[in-house]
This record gives sequence, structure tokens and C-alpha cells, in this order.
Amino acid sequence: MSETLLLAAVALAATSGVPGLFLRRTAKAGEWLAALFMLGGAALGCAAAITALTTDSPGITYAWHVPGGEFALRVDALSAMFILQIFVLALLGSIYGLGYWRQAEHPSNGRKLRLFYGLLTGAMALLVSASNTMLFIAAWEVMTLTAFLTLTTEDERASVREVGYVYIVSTRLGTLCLFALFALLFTTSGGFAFAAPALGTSPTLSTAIFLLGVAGFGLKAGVMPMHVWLPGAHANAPSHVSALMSGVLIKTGIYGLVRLCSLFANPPVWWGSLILGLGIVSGVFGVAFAIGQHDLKRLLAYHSVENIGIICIGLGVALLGRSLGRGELVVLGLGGALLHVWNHGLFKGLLFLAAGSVLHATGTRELDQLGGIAKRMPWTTLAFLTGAVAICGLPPLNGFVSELLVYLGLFRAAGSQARELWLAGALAAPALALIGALAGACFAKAFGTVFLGEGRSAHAARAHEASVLMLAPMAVLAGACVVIGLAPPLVAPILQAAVDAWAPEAGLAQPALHTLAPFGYVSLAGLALLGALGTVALWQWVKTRGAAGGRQSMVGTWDCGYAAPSARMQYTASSFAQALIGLFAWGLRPRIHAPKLSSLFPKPATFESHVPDLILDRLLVPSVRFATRATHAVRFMQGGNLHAYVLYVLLTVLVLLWWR
Amino acid sequence: MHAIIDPLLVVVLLLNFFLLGTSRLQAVINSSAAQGVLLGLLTIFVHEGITLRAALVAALAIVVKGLIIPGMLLRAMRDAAIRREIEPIIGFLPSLLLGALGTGASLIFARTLPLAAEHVGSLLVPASLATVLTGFIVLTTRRKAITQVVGYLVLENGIFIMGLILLEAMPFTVEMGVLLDLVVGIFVMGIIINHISREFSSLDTARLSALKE
Amino acid sequence: MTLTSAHLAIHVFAVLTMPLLLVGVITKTKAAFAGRVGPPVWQPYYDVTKLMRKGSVFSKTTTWVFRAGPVVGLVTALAAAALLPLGGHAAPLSFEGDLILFAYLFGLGRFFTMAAALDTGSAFEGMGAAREATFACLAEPALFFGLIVLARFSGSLSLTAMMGSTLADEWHRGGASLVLVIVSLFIVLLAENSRIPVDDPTTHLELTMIHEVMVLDHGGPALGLIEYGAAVKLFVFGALVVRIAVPYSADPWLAWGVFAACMLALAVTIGVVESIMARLRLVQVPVLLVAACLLSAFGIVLVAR
Amino acid sequence: MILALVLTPLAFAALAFVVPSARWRPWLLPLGGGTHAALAFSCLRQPQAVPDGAWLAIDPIGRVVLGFVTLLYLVCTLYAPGYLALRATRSNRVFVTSLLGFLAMMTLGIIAQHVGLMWVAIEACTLCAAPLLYFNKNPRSIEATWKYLLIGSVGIALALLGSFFLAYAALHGGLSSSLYFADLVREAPQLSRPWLHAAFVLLFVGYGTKMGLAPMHSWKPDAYGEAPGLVGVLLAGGLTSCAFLAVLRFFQICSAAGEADFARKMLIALGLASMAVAGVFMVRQRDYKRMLAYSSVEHMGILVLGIGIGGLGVFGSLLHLVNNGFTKGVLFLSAANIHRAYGSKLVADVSGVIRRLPITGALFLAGFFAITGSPPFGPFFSEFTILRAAIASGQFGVAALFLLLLVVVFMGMGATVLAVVQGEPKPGPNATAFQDSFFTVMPIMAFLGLVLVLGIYLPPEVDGALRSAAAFLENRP
Repeated sequence: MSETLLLAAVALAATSGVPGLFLRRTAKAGEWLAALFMLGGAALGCAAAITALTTDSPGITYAWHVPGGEFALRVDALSAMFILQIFVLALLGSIYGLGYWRQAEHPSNGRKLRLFYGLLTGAMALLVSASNTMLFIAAWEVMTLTAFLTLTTEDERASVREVGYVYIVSTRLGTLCLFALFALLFTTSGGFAFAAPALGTSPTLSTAIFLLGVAGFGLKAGVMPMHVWLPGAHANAPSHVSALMSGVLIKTGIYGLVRLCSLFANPPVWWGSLILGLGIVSGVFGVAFAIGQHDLKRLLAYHSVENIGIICIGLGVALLGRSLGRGELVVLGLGGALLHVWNHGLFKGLLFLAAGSVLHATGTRELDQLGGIAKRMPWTTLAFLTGAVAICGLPPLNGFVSELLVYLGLFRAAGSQARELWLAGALAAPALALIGALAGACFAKAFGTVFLGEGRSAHAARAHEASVLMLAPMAVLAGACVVIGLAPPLVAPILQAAVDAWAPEAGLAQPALHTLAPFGYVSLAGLALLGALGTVALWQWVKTRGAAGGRQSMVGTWDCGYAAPSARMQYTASSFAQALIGLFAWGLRPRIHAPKLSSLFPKPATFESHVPDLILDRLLVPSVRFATRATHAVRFMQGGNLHAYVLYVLLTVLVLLWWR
Repeated sequence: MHAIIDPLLVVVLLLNFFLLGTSRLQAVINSSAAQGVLLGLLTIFVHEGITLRAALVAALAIVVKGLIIPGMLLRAMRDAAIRREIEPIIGFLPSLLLGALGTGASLIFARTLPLAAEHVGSLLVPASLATVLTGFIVLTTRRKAITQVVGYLVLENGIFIMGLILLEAMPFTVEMGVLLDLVVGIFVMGIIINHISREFSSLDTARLSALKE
Repeated sequence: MTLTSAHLAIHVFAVLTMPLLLVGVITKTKAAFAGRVGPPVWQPYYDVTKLMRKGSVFSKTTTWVFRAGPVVGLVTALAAAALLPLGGHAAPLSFEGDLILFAYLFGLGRFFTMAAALDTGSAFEGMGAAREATFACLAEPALFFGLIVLARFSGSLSLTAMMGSTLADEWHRGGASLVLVIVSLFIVLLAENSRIPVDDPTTHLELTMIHEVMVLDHGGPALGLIEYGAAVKLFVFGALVVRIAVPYSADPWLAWGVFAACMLALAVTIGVVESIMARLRLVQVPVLLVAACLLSAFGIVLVAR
Repeated sequence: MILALVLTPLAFAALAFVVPSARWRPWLLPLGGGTHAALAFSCLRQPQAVPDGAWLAIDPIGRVVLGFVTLLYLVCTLYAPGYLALRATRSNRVFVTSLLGFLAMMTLGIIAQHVGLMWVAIEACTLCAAPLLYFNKNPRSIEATWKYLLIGSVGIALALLGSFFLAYAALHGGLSSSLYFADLVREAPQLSRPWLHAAFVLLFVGYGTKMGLAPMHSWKPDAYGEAPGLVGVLLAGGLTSCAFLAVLRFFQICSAAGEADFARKMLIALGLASMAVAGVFMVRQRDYKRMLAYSSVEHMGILVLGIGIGGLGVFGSLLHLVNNGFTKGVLFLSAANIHRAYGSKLVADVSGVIRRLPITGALFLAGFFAITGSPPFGPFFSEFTILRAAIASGQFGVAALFLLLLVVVFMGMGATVLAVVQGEPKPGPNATAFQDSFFTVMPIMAFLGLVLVLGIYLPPEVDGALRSAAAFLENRP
């Protein structure tokens, strides 16, 4: 039932851009039809997911005439979680696009964008419900390619082409890892279903399967150090595509990893440790790199790396729990990871949409060009603030709930006697605290520089509030952040179902989620906090503005006696980050171009600092350049000399004759 | 049987050396033609008793390899107005040495291959391989396009010697097809050589190196 | 039931009234060290009351975020106080995992304080916010390392259980770890509450300040809220350190007295530290905080060994 | 009936030679191609037994290759009239005649059941292709033709020597030495091993030169770079397939003789070498047509690699033969359109094809994704099957190298293709007014459609034919 619904949803979503192709370039109907199709698709998709959450389905199978192929779908609770998220974000992005990427403003690429956007959505939904590995990889690659094509919507810009290339190459690397993974899985399990390797499989092969999965899915998810494509891609795509990519596309990597791990009933302890370690590295360095960014969307992109890190920490805890027979760790770790998948989709989608509104209104993503937008775009500001508080994991919003689950898992691990567990907990919990504090710093910086203070340039002065079509999706996302944050018991059954679906056949006894997680108290505390905030705020409002003798006067900002302050003298994003960058300089390797001041009255000088991506800009690009130069060394082989060519033939004969 | 064949084969080998050592184009072409005629003769002697088929193959080989192809090459040479092979890539003496080395290697290699009783001790296989190698040496060291065609021809001659052993194995039509292909091939090469000399006003293949990485 | 209610009432009373007293005691101690009489210990109460009565002056640059800062700062501190058991008595709100909420509430307060500072568009306040953010990043892991030690000892993830009557036994089992944790948390306390040697709350040079420079533009009731909020925060951290150091809970009523006395002693200690130490150079603060992290991390190693 | 497959195109060739109108002559191509396809498919409908001593027959493997080649040729000829109309200044008499002759000889090469006959046919193919390469009649194309002809002839000569060695192996084994493939396979165990080994080396190198396996591939970038796009397709898809078929047949003999391991070793070595060489030369490739040539080298490598891996790899390889051929059709023909429009083959002069020629650009990009093994296109399944075979047979090193080289190739090819397709169109010095039109785009779409169909739905008939061909090759009943 749910599979049939899903197929219909996929079909609708995937074809949402098609009607527009048959309309004139300037026709408005195409975009509205696309959104309408997407609405239908999303409704069906959500229905499919909800059906799957409530009833257990055996899945459907159609014959598919390709080698090894079988059109086998099964929507279990795990898939359902991802499907819900995919369709909700895709629909909201599609509505947002009506205002953000209007056909009238982008006649040359609007239709193309919507076509591939729809296909991308369909492919993602298909892949998270595929139960045949061939179907999975086919959907996976369609997703990858359509993501590339949506990402390079503005391919006339050189920067877009560059990140497009980095994206397509890294994603191909990941796909090839998956090729190997599924080939191995086929060899060891004897089929194309997602099935565990047969009993006698050597541990080396299982390890190879796992590592290939980490590499292949990790590349898609953007786990550090495999994140190289992510910052540029998210920064340069149209914002609702960034929201979709960051919100759900990278989560397909997490889905793959979770699905793959679900096959192994007894993973070695180091698997969980590896995932946990990668999670810590991604989390800490993701946010550290984010602090160093000047580009609002690039900053958000690095936060995706960070949040993927948090998700991996949760998954790592779950794997450790499974290896060491600790059911409660599985529930808390995986529950936290999966809820964070949702939450990150919600608040990161919200943040990208809000950032898109800023970009749309001001024409720049450069933090130090912005400022004071709050007065011009109050609703966008509120949306961004909600997203910022949520992404920092602060109560009473949704980010806190999922991080709380992960923390509970980590603290329980830290209390254990097993060395792997207490070490993991004792390392990861403070790391997560560090991540949270750094994220707070980063979003204080981003929110403060973009929305608060005075405008720093003409760009900022141009800002105007976004249209309703753009605000409405943001409102929905912000609402979802608040609802999950204040009423986590609502999502508990969904999480419980998904966690149960993760267990292999002979699973380990797992306590129920609601006995482990204090969702009711979180809800209570959140509501109490909001109530108290409201009360004090009301008091303050009455005090300053009300009739009871409240007085207030408006003056300029106190500038410690300096006579002529200008907007340019505000603390910039770079200055805000400077001290933190200094603390992490050993890992970030920032590039600082400081002027040399030589005389008592130096000439005007500029100071510049930026944090290039360590892996991409400092490691991969130089080494690829080196390898390319190395290939030039063998170019003489094809030097146009016929004699040499004939000689090659002769030598080949001789070598092969000798070799036989 | 060896009594007739082996001396003829020795002549073929000597022609190989002559080819490698001379710089005059006409001599090169002529010696390849002579080789062709010798091969035709060999066809007759290689088997006991002269069959109609062997005679026909021999006649055709002599006509094709000894007359038609050299004729085409000589004409191409006249059209392009060239006489000599300029200094080859590795020099005449080194090419001779290489040829000797190749011939020696062929003798050794042929010994590792088991032969049917009637061919044991015959020079057929080593001569074939040596001639093939000579063809390769000419192809890889000579600069003129025409000389390279001769190299190819010598290569084909070497293969033809191998084919002599198998005269019965190859159906007549196939044998004819092979020869026809050879003629057409050389003909097409001739046309191209003609164009090369027109477009590049030289037959030096060193000039043909615009296409490279 | 009534007994519990009575303890709760005392808890609420202590949280509402005691914080400002601590500030007064610190000031008095410092004055004593300087050989001055100093303002009375009740002076902070007068100050805050007076501020609440005054009118407000806002910068034209600011938005509602600026006004939200003090409110959130105070409310989060109070909420954290509601999670923390005082003197071994159960906190008003307690559940498995409340320690994380406890830590993150301060994060929320800090976020809004920083945002309010940035809202003024002043370079000085931006600078203060940047420093606050930087040092918080290092203080946070130290706090968590300490909490892990306590959680491991008690086998519970709720502050009330962690700080309950069992704490006294834990001194026998792992006193060394607890000492390390106390030192570490004390450093965190100094850093989080902008005390010497991390920050100097009484300096007059904006360039060297952290917390005070962030609130330069606040005045009147808003400043009152901030002062009060800061005092509550100090109280909360103080209560945390005091409880670990003196885990007395033999007699519930006496425990309140011990608690109050210890809090005052802590205030005196802070005053002494502030009097005898100089403020560290800003670049050395991270070293101090990393040292705090390492101390409590070492604490974990000692218990888990 | 079978003979008609060869004679019909020959008759059309003769007709083309005598038809005086240069305007109508090109239409003989689709006509000839269509007739040939119709004839071929009527022959192919049922698998036929190979009669003893038949010169011409369609065995299971020939069935696959013939069906593929005739389809490839047909779609190519649909492109020809449009293309030749654009090049009306040149005489197309020789071109059209050779093209039809080429078809005849390819067909002969596929259905020949005798070692010698097959050799004659493939050599004739080589010769027919020379005038096709030489169509542009400029110094570069002369050079390319000369290199092609000479290296091709040397290679094919080695193949002849190899054929003689094989015959001697039979003779020495005391066999009748009939040189029919069926006989050789049947009597393979008695073949003399040293001769068989030497013969296989020579045949593999010889026909490998025709296929364009590294390091005998050197003619390929020059020839494909200078040839008209449509000839590129026929060389890269047609001629190479015939040569591959030859390699397959001799591999079959080897494996029937119990010497499969010996042959596999070489197939894997040259297969990987081809992929490596292609990868190296594709990186920073400045000429997008030469890039396609290296891609062809790469895929020839994949073909022999699949055979070398064995097991499922044989099936994968045969499937890849078809997939690769059709995809090359997409790439070469769209590259030809790009070349027409920009008047340059250099990446430096060409950009923004997607804006200048929207359909061609999209097709070129799709072709790139297809050839690099992205679903939902056919090559994905064939490449994956080959990988699966490598892993299933425990050849992990080979599998790892295979994947690594695929990445290198993807990086090289991707950079070039994306540079050409994306961005703003440059006003090049030689740009023409060429625009996408029905005749220049429709055949490419047809190719892409075929590739897509093979990736979404492999018709059971095709699947069956491929499976029986694989079984036939491995001498399984």
C-alpha cells in the first residue's frame, strides 16, 4: 500500500518540471504547475510514509529486465522517516522557488532547474525505499546527476562550474565505492537484496564492505575529511536547492550508512569507534571551518559538515551499543541520530531559505557587506534566528532534543566499565559540548553581522522583506522546529519505530525510547522557559513602554567617546572570528595577509584573512595538479612519431611472447 | 626438399641484409621485388610435386610481389622525385647489426617451437621470423614513407614464408584474398604517399607529426 | 509533602535573594583587602532596585533583539537554578539528563547576550561578544568533563541524584578526582562569571573587558536585569562547586545552613582571589581554560582507571 | 540468405559509385543500411546451428555482434545525408561507396567462420576505412590516414602471422587443420601448446591493434580526431567490434584448449594498460575529439578486461560492447555537430555548447554520463557486471585498479566535457552558423534512446542472445 502510494508520489514529483517544458519561456503556468505537482507528490509521499509507520508492509516487487535488477521497494519506518523529510523539504523549496527563482526573472534556466529539481526529489524518495541494491544505486546516481544539474543552474559563472566539477568528481568517487560495496555484498550475500553477508564470510570482507560504505556514503554525507565538495556546492547552488541538498540530499548518505549497518548483527567494536571518531572530527572541524568563513551560505554549508558529525556520533554510539550488547545505547544513539537527521533538515533548510532571502534582496552573500537587515526584513530575521538557536542545539528548540538523546547515550557510555565505551563517552561528550559552544559563537557572528547593527554597504541598504511565497515555507519550517522542540513526545513513536526497524533479525533487547528519554520533562521545561521568558519580557515592555511611568529615549550607540563612528567601524565577522581562528590555527591553517607598517604615518593598508578548505585547497588540489603534471611526463609516448608507434606494436609482441 | 628450399631462404635472408644496408631507394624496392619472386619460387618447391594450385599461387605471388607492387612503388618514387633514403634514425650499420641480431634471435626462438617431422631442420620458420623482424626494423628506422611501405612489404613476405608451410591449410580463395588485400593496401598507401608528397612536398615522415599530445 | 514544599520554598527564596548578597560580599572582601571600608554588602540590592525604577535609553541602531538579551540572560540563569539541587535537597525540576539542559541554558543566555551586544553596532561590544564566545568554547568542555565524573560516580544523569546524599561516599572512593573537578569547575566559574583572573568586572578600560563591555549600552531596567542575571549565574555555579566540595546532607535543615555558610565562604574566596591575583593577559586565558579541561579530564581517567 | 548480407551492401556500393547525383547519392546510405538491417534481423530472429564446413554462418556470438553492428550502422547512416549536405563542396562518391563497402566487409568479418576469411574481411575493412578518414583532405587528415593505414596494416599482418601459427599448431597436433572456427574449438585440446601460445599472442596483438588496445592504440586519437564524426562512430563501434569478435574467437579456442588462464592474464594486462593509458591522456586533454578516441581506448580495455576476468565478466563484456558502441554514437555525432558549429576541436575555443546548440549540448553531456557508467544508462550495468565478476572471482586487485582508473578517466573526461558544454559560448574565429536541425540531432537521440533502453529495460531477447553468446564463448553447452 505505502509502496504504491510512494511510486505515485515519485512519479508526480519527478515529472513536476515536465509540463513547463511545453510552455513558453515566459509562461508563468509552468512554475505553478510544478509546485502543484510537487504538492500532490508530497501529499502522497507523506501518506505513504505515515502508512508505513503505522502498518508493516512486506514491500512490492516488479520484474525489471536488467542484469541483477529487480524493482523491489519496501518502505519501513526507517525509510518513512527519510521520505517524510524529503517530500516536506522538496515541497517547501518548490514553493519558495516560486518567489525566489521566478520564471520571469530567470527565463533561461528556470525550466531546467524545476525539471531537475523534481527528478532529484523523485530519485531521493526512490532510493530510500529501494530494497534492491541495483535499484538503489540507479536512483542514487540519478540523484547525483540531477543534483549536479540543479547545482550548476548558473553555469555561466566560473565559480559554479568549479564547484560543479569538484562535486561531480567526488560524488563519482563515492559511487564507485558503492559499486564495489554492492558487488561485494552480492558476492557475500548471494543476491541483490540488502542482506547481511552469509555466515561464513571472512571478517576481512565484512570490513571491506563496511569501509567502502563509510567512504561511499561518507562522501555523499560530507563526513570530514570527505566533505570537500560540500561547502562550495551548497554555497553556489540556488538557495532552495542548497536547502534541499543540505537538508536531505546529504542525508541519503546517512541513510545508506544506517541501512548498511543495520545488516550486521554483531559489528566489531572498532566500527562504532571509527564512526564516532569521524563524527567528532567532522563536528569539531566542521564548525571550526564555519567560523572562518566570510560567505553566509558557505558558512551554513560547513555547519552541515558539523551536524553530519553529530549524527555520526549518535550512530557511532548506537553501533558501539550493538557491539557490546547495550540496548539502551542503541536506542539513544540511533534515536538521537535519526531525530537529528530530521532536525537538521528543518533548521538547515530554514537557514538556507532565510539566507536565500537575504541574497535575493541584497545580491551578496558576503557577511562583511551586510548588516542591519533586521529592521528591513523582520520576518526573515526571526526565521533565521529561530534556525540559529535550533542549530546551536539550544533549548527550547528541536536541535536540543536530538542532541540531548545523543548526550544521554554518551553519558551512559561514559558511565560504563567497558574501556571502549567510557573512552568514547568521555571524549565525545565534551567534544559535543565544544561543538555546541562553537556553533553558538558562529551563529552569534553570522546572525549579528548579517542582521544586526548598521548596514555595511549599499547591498545591505537595498534589503527588503521577502515575498509571502518565500516567507511561508520558512514559517512552516520554523514552526516545525518549535513544535519538535516543545513537544518531543510527538516524534517519540516515529523514532521508536525507526529504531526498531534498524535491528537485524536476531536483535538485542532494547528498552523503549520513552523510558530512556525524558521527553515529557523536556516539553515541560521548554514550556516553562517560554512562559518565564514571556513574563519577564512583558514586564520589561510594560516598564519601558507602558503607562506606568515607563520612559525611554532613543539615542546613538555609545561609542566610548569616539566622535565620528561609521558603520564600517563595526566589529566585522572576521574580527569576531579572529580569536577562535587563532585557537584552531593548528588545524585550520588560515591564510592571513597582514600589511607591513613601516613608518610612523603608514599609507592606507588592507588586511585580509581567509580560511581555505584544508583538504580541498591545501591537499587535493595541489596533489591533483602534481599528478596532472606527472601525466605530462608520459605524453612523449604519443609524440606523433610513427616509428615509435610501430615499435610499440613490436615491443608488445616481444614482451607478451617472453611473458607467456 | 631442404636442399632446394634452404639455399633459397638464405638468399631471402641475404636480401634482408641488403635491404637494411643500402640507401638507394630503387635498390630497396628491387630487392623486395626479388624477395617476392623468390617466394613465388619457394611456393613451388616447398611441397613434393607441383600441384596446379601451388603453381597458381606461385605465379600470382610472383606477379603481385615481384611486378605489380614494385611497379607501383617505383612509380610513386618517380612521382615524388626522390632517390635516396636519407640517414635513417639509427644508421645503416646499426640497422645491419640489429638485423643480424634479429635473425639470430629468430633462429633461437624457432627452436623453442616444436616442428612437425617434415619441417625439422628446415630454415622456413626462422627465415620467416627473421624477415618479419627485418620488416619491423625498416618500418621503425627509415624516414621515407616509401621505404616504410617496403618495410611493410618485407613484413608480409616474412609472413608469406610461414604461409608456405601451410599451403594446404589455407583455402585457395583465402590465399587469393590475402594477396588481393595486399595489392589494394599497397595501392591505397601509394595514393596516400602521392598526397603526402603533394601536401608536404616531401616524403619524410618526420614531417607527419602534427598530430600529437 | 509539606516538608518537600518547605524545602522547595527555601530553594526558591535562596535563588531569588542570595545571588546579590554574594556580589556584595565579594565587593566587601575586596574592599577589606584594599584597606577600605567599602560599600555595604546590601549595596547590590539598592543598585538593582534603583536601576529597575529608572527610565530606559536605547540606541537607534538596536532592534528587539537588544531588549531580549537581558531577559533571556536572567530567565535562563533562573531556569538553571531551578534544575540545580541546593545543599543536597532535590531541585524543583529534576529528570534524567537535566544536566545537559542545565549546561545548554547558559548557552542560550550567552547567545542572546552576544546578539544583543552585536545589535548595537558598536565595535567595543562586538569585541566583548567575540571574547565571550571564544572563552565559552573552552569553558564548556571543562564543565562537561566535570559532569561526566559526577555522572560516573552516581550512575545517574540527573543533577539532583548526582549531588544527593551519595556524594559524601564518593569522596571516599574517588576524592582525588573530585578535587580535580572542584578546581576545574572553580576556574569555569571564574571564567563564566567574568571574574579575575579572566576578566575584571571593575575595570575602566573598555578594551580589556569582556562581559562588561558587552552591556555598555544597556541602561535602566535592562541593566538591572543583567546585573541580577549575572548574580544568579554566579550563584548557580557557586552552588555547584560548593555542593561538590561540602557534600553534607546528614540533617536536612542543617544542610541549608551549611549551604548558606559555604556560599558566603565561596564569595569570600572569590574576593580573596580577585584581590591577590592580577588579571591575565587575554591570550593567556585560553591556557587557563585548557588547563581546567585537562584537570577534569584527568579526573575521569582517575575514576575510570 | 546469409550471403545476401554481404552482397546487398556491395551492390549498393556499386550503385553509389555509378549514381551521378551527389545530392541523391547519400540517401543510398540509409537505404542500404535499412535493407541490411532488415535482412540481418530476419536472419537473427532465430538462433541457427552452424553447419559443418560452412564459410558463412551466424553463430551465437556473431548473432550479437551482427545485430549490434547493423543497428549502429543504420542509425549512423541517418546522420549521413544531413552531414554530407553540409559538406556539399566535396565529392562524396568515394565516401559513400567506401562506407557501403565498409558495411559489407564488417558483415563478412562477423559471419566468417574461417580464420583466413575473417582476416581478409577485417583487412578489407581497414582499407575501406582509409578513404573515409581521408574525407577532409587536409594535411592533418592525410597524416592521420597514413598512420592509421600503416599501423593497422602492421597489426593485421601480425594477425595473419598468428593465423598461420594457429594453423601450424593444428598441423603439428596432427589435425586436419581446416581452420574453421568450429573445428578448431572442437579439436582445441590437441593443438600444439607452444604454437598456440605464440599464435594467441600474435593474434591478440594483431587484432588488438585494430581494436586500439594500448600500447597499440597510437593511431586511434589521430584517426578519430580527424575523421568525420560519423566515421568515428563506425570505427569506434563497428570496426573495433569486429576486431574484438576476432579476439573473442581466438580466446574461445584458447579456452577450449584449456589455456584460458594463459590468455586471461594477457587480456587483463592489456585491458588495464589501455584504461591507464587512456586515463593519463584524457587528463587535461585539449581536443575533445581526441578525448573521445582515448575514451574508446579505455572501453576497448574494459571489453578485454571483462573477458579476462571471466565468468560473469564475459556476459558483461558483451553487453558493454553494445552499450559502448551506441554511447560512442551519441558522443561522436554530437562532437561532430559541435565541431561544425565552432569550427574547432580545441577545448580552448569551445564553450557554452548548451547555449549555442542546446540539444546537441544536452546530448553530449548525457553521452558523457552514459559512457562513464552512470545509471540509468546501459554502460552502468555492463561495467558493474564486470566489476561484480572481478569481485566474485576474488580478483580484488584487478577490481580496485579498474575502479581507480574509472575515477581517473572520469576526472579527465569530465573536465573536458564540462568545459565544452557549460559556460557562455565563445565567439570563435571559425564559428559557423550551424544550428541543431532534425537530421543532425535525431540520430543522436536515437543512439541515446538505445543506450537508455539498455539501461532501463534489457529486452529478454537481447539478454538471451547475450547469455547464449557468453555460454558459447566459454564453451558451455
